[in-house]
Amino acid sequence: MAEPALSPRLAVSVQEADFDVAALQQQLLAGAREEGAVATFTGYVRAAGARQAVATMELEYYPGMTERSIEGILQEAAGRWPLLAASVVHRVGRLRAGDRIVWVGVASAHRAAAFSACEFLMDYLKDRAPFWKKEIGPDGPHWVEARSEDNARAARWKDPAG
Amino acid sequence: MAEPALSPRLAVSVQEADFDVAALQQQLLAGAREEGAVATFTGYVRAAGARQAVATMELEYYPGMTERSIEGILQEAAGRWPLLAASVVHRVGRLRAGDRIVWVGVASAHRAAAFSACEFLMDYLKDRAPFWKKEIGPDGPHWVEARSEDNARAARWKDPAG
Amino acid sequence: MLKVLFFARIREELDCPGLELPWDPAVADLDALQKQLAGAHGQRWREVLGRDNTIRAVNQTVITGNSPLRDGDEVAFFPPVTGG
Amino acid sequence: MLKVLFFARIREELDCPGLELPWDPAVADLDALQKQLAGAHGQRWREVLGRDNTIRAVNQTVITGNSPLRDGDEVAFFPPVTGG
Repeated sequence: MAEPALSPRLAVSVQEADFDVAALQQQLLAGAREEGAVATFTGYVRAAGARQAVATMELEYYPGMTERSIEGILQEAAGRWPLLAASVVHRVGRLRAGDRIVWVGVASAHRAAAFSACEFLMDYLKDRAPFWKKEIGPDGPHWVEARSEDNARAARWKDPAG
Repeated sequence: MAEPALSPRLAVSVQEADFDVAALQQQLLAGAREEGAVATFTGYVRAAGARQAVATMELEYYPGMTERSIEGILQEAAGRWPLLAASVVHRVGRLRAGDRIVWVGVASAHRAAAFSACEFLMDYLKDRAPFWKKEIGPDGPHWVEARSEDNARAARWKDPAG
Repeated sequence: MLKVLFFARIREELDCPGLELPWDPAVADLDALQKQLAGAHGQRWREVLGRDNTIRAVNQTVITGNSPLRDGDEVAFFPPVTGG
Repeated sequence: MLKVLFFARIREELDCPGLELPWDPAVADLDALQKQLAGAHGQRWREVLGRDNTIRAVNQTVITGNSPLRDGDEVAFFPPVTGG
């Protein structure tokens, strides 16, 4: 729930509350004079889950470690691309189909850097960040299994040419 | 200025008025039930122009052809990736450093498709859409020359493997 | 009749957003039209319309190379586009 | 003292979010701790903590393989992460 201390332009929030994409984009740009490009990603809870139609889901995290893990991902992105600001907001707790669940925003003077860093952050969030998803549908609750596809997408970035 | 008739989930607007990223994202999602992923790009007028510090710029377009060109780009994107909705808003007229100038939003069930289509649309907007930029700074006005970098970025997508 | 439009730097340098020309069967393709426009309005038009990188569109579609024209066409001349 | 945490399916199956163990020099690495936990709480714990795909973290860093433990460490056991 806390906003860990980072370089001023990198921010993480893991929270139960919903978020406002316009306010987040405004915060991302606050104090900026050079931005040419902002790429964002918003993830929504799907109605079709891994196994069944999903009415609600529960997202669990590891308080402390989850934020640290996302900080590490942000710092890695800032080392790879010329970023001006990058921010991750991830919701936890009980969520319903159609709810916003994750937002990633990246500001850079270069649009290619903004896109690449935003996609990189999402791939790593899906693959490495400690979140666990339990889907609750007509057949009852079940924990979602890790998908090999997410691991493959994150692995792309390990190639220095990525 | 018009919103041309397209498939219901593809939209183009070329306008002088500023736009609201939250409202645009809401419109992109209107009526959608399957979205897992929304990727957006917002471009801002830079303070540093191609040649000089820029206080304002004038963006000219070809009414009719510009919208048709963007419609073609959107339809090409919809043919390449499984998109649920895609929208382009581009401002024209007099703009100041820091102003929003372009917004692209893409909704898809798949985040990789959303990212790829959004970046593809931006690359094509920069390379092919009929807009001309005149920067107005301390040294007076000058028309911006086409950059070979933009052509190279758009050309990437011509490879079917792109 | 041909509707002719100029954009951006070309519009500014010619100080002309466009003009309408009566249909002339002797000016029935893009190259002929550009030559006719360049020759009929003095030195400035000759220079501006003589540039290599001028892009031409017929009925709002960019044409590479020459193309026949028909009565009623909309023809535009503009510099390379520079995005937003 | 070791602080032990369980998350997600493991937490649910053990019906236990975590526990604190007094420091025992005989349980001074991850493998020894997992074996001790699996053996001391009946069949259910043996099954759940015997799974191959259990991920282990020490002081909020994921550890691949075994790792020594020190008095005061925080150790977590959790299944593969599944993102948002």
